[in-house]
Amino acid sequence: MNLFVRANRQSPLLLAVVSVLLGMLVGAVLMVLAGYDPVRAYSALFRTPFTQSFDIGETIRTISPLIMTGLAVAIAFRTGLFNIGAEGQYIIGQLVAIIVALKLPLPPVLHALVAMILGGLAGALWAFLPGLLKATRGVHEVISTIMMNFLAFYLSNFLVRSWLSSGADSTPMIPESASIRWDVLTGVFANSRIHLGIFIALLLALFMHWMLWRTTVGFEFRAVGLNPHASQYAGMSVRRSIILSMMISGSFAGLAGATEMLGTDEYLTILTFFNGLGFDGIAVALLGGNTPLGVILAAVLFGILTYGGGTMQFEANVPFEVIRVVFAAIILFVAANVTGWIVERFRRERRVKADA
Amino acid sequence: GSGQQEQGGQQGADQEAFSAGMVTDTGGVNDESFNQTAWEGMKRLQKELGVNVKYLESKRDADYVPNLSHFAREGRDIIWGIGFKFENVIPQVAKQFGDAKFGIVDSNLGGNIPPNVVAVTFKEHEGSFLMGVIAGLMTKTDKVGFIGGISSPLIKKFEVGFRAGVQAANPDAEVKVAYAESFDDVAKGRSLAQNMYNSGVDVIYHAAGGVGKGLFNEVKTREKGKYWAIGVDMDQSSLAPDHTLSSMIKRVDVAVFEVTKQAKENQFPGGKEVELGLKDNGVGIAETTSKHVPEDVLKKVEEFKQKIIKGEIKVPSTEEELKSFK
Amino acid sequence: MPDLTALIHSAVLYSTPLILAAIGGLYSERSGVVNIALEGLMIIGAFTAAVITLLTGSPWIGLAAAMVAGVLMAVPHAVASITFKADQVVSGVAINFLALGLSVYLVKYMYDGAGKTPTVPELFHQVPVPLLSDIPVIGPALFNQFPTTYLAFLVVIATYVVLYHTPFGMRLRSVGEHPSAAETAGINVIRMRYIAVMISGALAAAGGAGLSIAIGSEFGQTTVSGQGFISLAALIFGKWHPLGVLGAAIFFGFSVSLALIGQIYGWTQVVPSEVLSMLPYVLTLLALAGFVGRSEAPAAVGKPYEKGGR
Amino acid sequence: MFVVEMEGITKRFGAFVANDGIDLRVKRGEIHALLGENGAGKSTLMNILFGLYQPDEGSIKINGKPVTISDPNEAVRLGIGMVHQHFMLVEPFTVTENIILGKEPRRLGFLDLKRAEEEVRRLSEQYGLQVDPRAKIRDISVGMQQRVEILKTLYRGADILILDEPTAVLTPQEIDELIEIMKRLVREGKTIIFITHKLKEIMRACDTVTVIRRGKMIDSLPVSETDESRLAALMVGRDVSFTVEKAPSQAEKAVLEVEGLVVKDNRGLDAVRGLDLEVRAGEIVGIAGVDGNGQSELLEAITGLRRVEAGVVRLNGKDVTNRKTRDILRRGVGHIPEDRQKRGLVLDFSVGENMALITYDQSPFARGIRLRYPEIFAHARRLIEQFDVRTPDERTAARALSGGNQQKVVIAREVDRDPDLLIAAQPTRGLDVGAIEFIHRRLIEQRDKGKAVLLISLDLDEIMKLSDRIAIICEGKIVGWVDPETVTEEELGLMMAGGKGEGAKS
Ligand SMILES: Nc1ncnc2c1ncn2[C@@H]1O[C@H](COP(=O)(O)OP(=O)(O)OP(=O)(O)O)[C@@H](O)[C@H]1O
Ligand SMILES: Nc1ncnc2c1ncn2[C@@H]1O[C@H](COP(=O)(O)OP(=O)(O)OP(=O)(O)O)[C@@H](O)[C@H]1O
Ligand SMILES: [Mg+2]
Ligand SMILES: [Mg+2]
Repeated sequence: MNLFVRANRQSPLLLAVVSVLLGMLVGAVLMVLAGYDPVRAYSALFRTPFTQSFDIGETIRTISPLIMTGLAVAIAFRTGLFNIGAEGQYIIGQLVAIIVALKLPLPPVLHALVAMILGGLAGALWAFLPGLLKATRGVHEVISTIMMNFLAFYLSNFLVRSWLSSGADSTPMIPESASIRWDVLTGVFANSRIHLGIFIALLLALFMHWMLWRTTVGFEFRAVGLNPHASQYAGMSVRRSIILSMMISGSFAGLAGATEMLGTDEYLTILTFFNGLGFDGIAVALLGGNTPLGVILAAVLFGILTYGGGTMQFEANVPFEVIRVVFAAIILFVAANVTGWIVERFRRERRVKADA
Repeated sequence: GSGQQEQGGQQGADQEAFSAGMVTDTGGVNDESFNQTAWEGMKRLQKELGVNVKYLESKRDADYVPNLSHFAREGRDIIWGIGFKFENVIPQVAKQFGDAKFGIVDSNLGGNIPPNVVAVTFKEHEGSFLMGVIAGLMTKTDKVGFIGGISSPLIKKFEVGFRAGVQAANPDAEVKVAYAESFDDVAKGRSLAQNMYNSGVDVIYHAAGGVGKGLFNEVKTREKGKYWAIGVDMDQSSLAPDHTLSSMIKRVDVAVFEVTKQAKENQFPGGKEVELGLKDNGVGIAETTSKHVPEDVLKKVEEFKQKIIKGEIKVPSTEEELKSFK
Repeated sequence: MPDLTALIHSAVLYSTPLILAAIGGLYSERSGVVNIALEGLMIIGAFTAAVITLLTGSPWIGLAAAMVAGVLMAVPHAVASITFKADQVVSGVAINFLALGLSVYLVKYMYDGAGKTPTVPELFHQVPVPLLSDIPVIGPALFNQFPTTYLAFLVVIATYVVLYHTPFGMRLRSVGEHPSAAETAGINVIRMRYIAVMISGALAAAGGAGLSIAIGSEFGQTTVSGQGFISLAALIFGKWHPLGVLGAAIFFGFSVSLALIGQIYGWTQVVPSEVLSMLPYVLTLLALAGFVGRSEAPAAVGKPYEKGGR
Repeated sequence: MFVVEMEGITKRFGAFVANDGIDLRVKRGEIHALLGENGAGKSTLMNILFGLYQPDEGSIKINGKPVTISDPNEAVRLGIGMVHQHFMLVEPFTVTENIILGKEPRRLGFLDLKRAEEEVRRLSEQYGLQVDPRAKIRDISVGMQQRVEILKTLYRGADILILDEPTAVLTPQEIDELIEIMKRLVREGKTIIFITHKLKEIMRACDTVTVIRRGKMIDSLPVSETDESRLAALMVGRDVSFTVEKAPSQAEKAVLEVEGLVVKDNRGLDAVRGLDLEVRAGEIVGIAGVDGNGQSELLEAITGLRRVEAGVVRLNGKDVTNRKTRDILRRGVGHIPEDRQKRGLVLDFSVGENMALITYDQSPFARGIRLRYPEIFAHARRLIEQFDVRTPDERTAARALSGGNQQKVVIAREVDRDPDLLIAAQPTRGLDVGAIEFIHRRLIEQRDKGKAVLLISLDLDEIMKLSDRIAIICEGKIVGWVDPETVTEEELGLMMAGGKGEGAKS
């Protein structure tokens, strides 16, 4: 883990820019080989998310849950935990949000707020068990969170079918009172489904920054993540940190699910498979070097690629999947620290020599 | 080259030709199921009526709205959302783009259909009933099976109709029902099929998307003339030509074709639910059925079909209705 | 009650791809390289097997090609995480993206925009092993299976032998436990890790091939759908030991089968099928919490090796 | 005549010159000592000889022939074997497996473990090493592990053996045995390069000594022509005092009382078996013992890091058995853990953060849950000054500091909390003379302030120099108390070994 923290520390901007360019080059080569026109493809890709206010709105909407799941994964990483379970926590977040929205009549604003908070708490709860198992039984969080993903999936389908839907394959729409769309925003962005989730995502990023670097809890998380032995010797409770960090991570993913439910989808269907936001969150977190700002930037990049990729497919006939290849290549280039060897040369000259 | 190049008309086609757009659900256009069938209908529109057609695939559920909006802003005359998953987004988008016409397949929007939307549904239970009749009459062991994908009210319609058909044709036969809780996991489909056959079942009907592939892969390896599969949505006999009794066909292509044609002729049935059953040729039996199903059985099936069309038999579509059936 | 032969048969059928992929992961992780990329390697295997079988009409060629493709797909993971010392988790996640993107991209390119390949007509079939398949109960369960299943059994046995009874295996383990010790004993740590990661590519891809040309008959973006992650879980559950991994994968396959087959015997009258489907995951969690507990990873796993590092 | 000739060897790490034009000549059949302070460049030089590093300048001749040693394989081919300072043993492997690794006997392509075991047994007998070929490394003592390392080189047919600080972890008896083994090896025609900074051992065992200071070769001379104080002066570059001055202890009331303590180790076996111990205010109690006799478990039990199965731990009269670590530390226990990099520091944290690693959530470093970095760094600046920590600033990562300065960070943190009981485990392991003197002075200072100090060290010199009383630990019990003024190293060693010969232990 230290490695990419370190990798991102040394000249992160240069590395990011070079990696993005190289990644796009890989994509272009792939397109040329298959006989597509990369110039047209990329211009479609990068033009759409920015030109029309509707598309800007939708791009932002695409970005906001990515920020949240990205932060979720990042915060766990900081404590040395690999939360593959953001996917399941996301599902539980949206499930509980819709339950509150449909089954708990509350006045506007309060309704949305309660649905969101309970969705976040549900995500935290879903992450609590893997945290507890890790802390008390040493069960590897990778296995337990994978299992929890599937449990969330089936639970959601069961409840939608048996309790939340009215004979159809999806729940009714949530009432207006639980929606987190905001007329002003919707208006500005030409009826796109942009919603307050983006602000929540940014708030969470701020919160994460504050918590990690400005509070004693964050101090513990980071210490435990970097060296659990020393943390224990210093009297910190490694178990508590593991459980707490998993729960905060889960609550972020749960909030992602809740805000998507209350803002974007506004209803829940029977799931046919994972929608992948949790897994995408892993990539976003890693590309963002597990820092809040890095996660935001990575989510923006990923969101633009994802949303613009749709138009690219439409206008240049290039299969959308090339976007995944581009993104994978970017991650690989960043992880392998392509610019590192240049930087390394300069660094060697400046190596700290304290004594002497 | 990709599928889209042939359709010409790269840019928005609001001028001369009548234009139609189709948004797939996450299954994609070549799902060997309703998206693909719908696209067949679109292609026929292009060929026979010169309609400018185009499709957009959705990567995840959140893509439906942007994809539909995309076509609407392009000024396409009618825009289809294929699959029940569109049931909540179609009304939203339809409201936003009041001038465009929309169609949705597989959902009646809970009865609240906006004036610029047509909702097409199918009486899958009716088609499944006939599959049940075939299965009930063809089984030698008096045991038949049903494999469902993810439990949902829609898939339940298939199951219930099938069970009713079996019951009507062969009251002694037992129906074993299992759900894979997946539409993708072939291994589960294969396990289920294997175990059903091993437990004495000799005919299995599925409504399980990709999981159904497991059924065909399994039946193919078994003794010919003894073990049978029944396909769904489109004629699936090519998957196991010697082992497929029949397929319950959902004529999404017919629906898309007919409704679009109506729209072109300014007879768009906006605000209405178009429910297509046996009577409307919206669901039916695959033509290849005669290959393995003997004449007398086919005659029986035809009899039931006529009774359903005439309304003499009302095929149940839920567990409750099944209880009171006959 | 479902009969035991059927249950075991189905469990083995279901777990075959998991076994192959997890054993693949075992090679990589025993050498000290984390392999989150199993999912992607399975995807590339499933893809290549389907396409090549469609082209050549031979599932054997399809399987071989899949394994070659798996090796090739593992190379970027090896280069990034071994040579460039990238974080192994990051690199693995990237491979998963790469494999899914590349394979579906190619499918769409090759098959006219289709999201999946056409149905493969020439599949592997279940073939009984003479004599062995006549053993009561377990004979038909274990020895009337796909060639990929026999491959999986062989791979488990071979891996056990290789790991504990050959110089190569001992070196591999030493590299994952204490790379500097291995280096001073004259073992080329970097090369061992490359080899191990490439073996893991071949085996995981073979597992993926099982999904597209044995059990299933096509490749689409949902063909693998998470089985690589389950394999990873089986690897950890099985404590990085070939027999443990075999047990873990079969345990998982067994509980999946129980949940499926139970339905045929009317269990859904009592339990909704979604809840029944939770069984394998709940059982795994219980097993981990109850009996298995802490698993000790190879000591050097996840750490990039620096020659002469301190 | 010379088996090894290294000439003008220079090795740089970045801008840092670890070896600066070093010459080394080793005669056949001698035991050649390589002497130098920590970080002088001894290991680096030997790693070059063993092919792990390539020199930036200089040349090597083996048996008079110029060679290029590109990797350890090449070194082995030239008959060079190395026992590393940090053992290169694979813990879950058996003795045999470790020895044959990389050069395995085969039958039909498979490992021939039977033949390997026989070979190991034969070699072991030939050189009187007495190891059990089937034991797992993690189950045998450090001394035994070292013999495995030696066997590894012999198995590969080494004629030139490099032993890098082999005695640092051994009891006096084990050291004697090792020296015996070395002499036997030389008799059998081997040549040995022996790295150490223990002058006594050089005087006892070696024929020639080469002294290295700060990467440069200072001198090379026959042992018979020198003495300990001259060597010390050569090594450090100034005269060194060998004694620590301290006033007699003014021990008062008991600060730490341990009664009937039983603790299990990681494998669930009893590591501490009914141990009694008392440390009083104003004294330093040293615990002497062979590594792995329950020392670590004892400390962990006292500090709440490991469950106490039976018995009591009292601090200032209050029962703290099985309390949380934090609680115990807050009640006035300071702990300098034995492995600073693993247990004492978060290497990627800044020096400042490390200095607040225990007190970060207390005033003035935190208000509520809010951290106050300015206070943390101000505090760190004060300690850096006070403890003479050589670091660019308080924001530098602890990782970038030298070992000695890393240890100073830990000590500053613990001493600054002014604990009633200060536990120091291996406080000077791997440090150079200057740093050692500094740390010793600090420990005595604490004692003189009326604090209790519990010292655990494998370095008997250190124990004897600092302690007011010495407790000997063996197999999880205190088997005796001795007075450092009167006891001899030999007596101590015997008690540490529990009367049993080392060979019997496995
Ligand atoms: N791989 C490396 N990278 C950077 N610096 C190194 C490396 N290896 C050694 N050094 C530095 O070179 C110097 C010499 O180290 P070396 O290990 O040779 O010392 P030594 O004489 O063996 O000391 P000790 O008695 O502690 O073993 C030290 O200052 C050390 O920090
Ligand atoms: N990873 C590193 N990054 C930067 N500098 C390093 C690193 N490792 C060692 N150094 C530098 O190399 C020098 C030698 O380190 P080393 O730990 O070997 O010191 P030393 O000579 O043994 O001193 P001490 O007696 O204090 O242990 C130090 O000045 C240290 O700052
Ligand atoms: Mg050294
Ligand atoms: Mg040092």
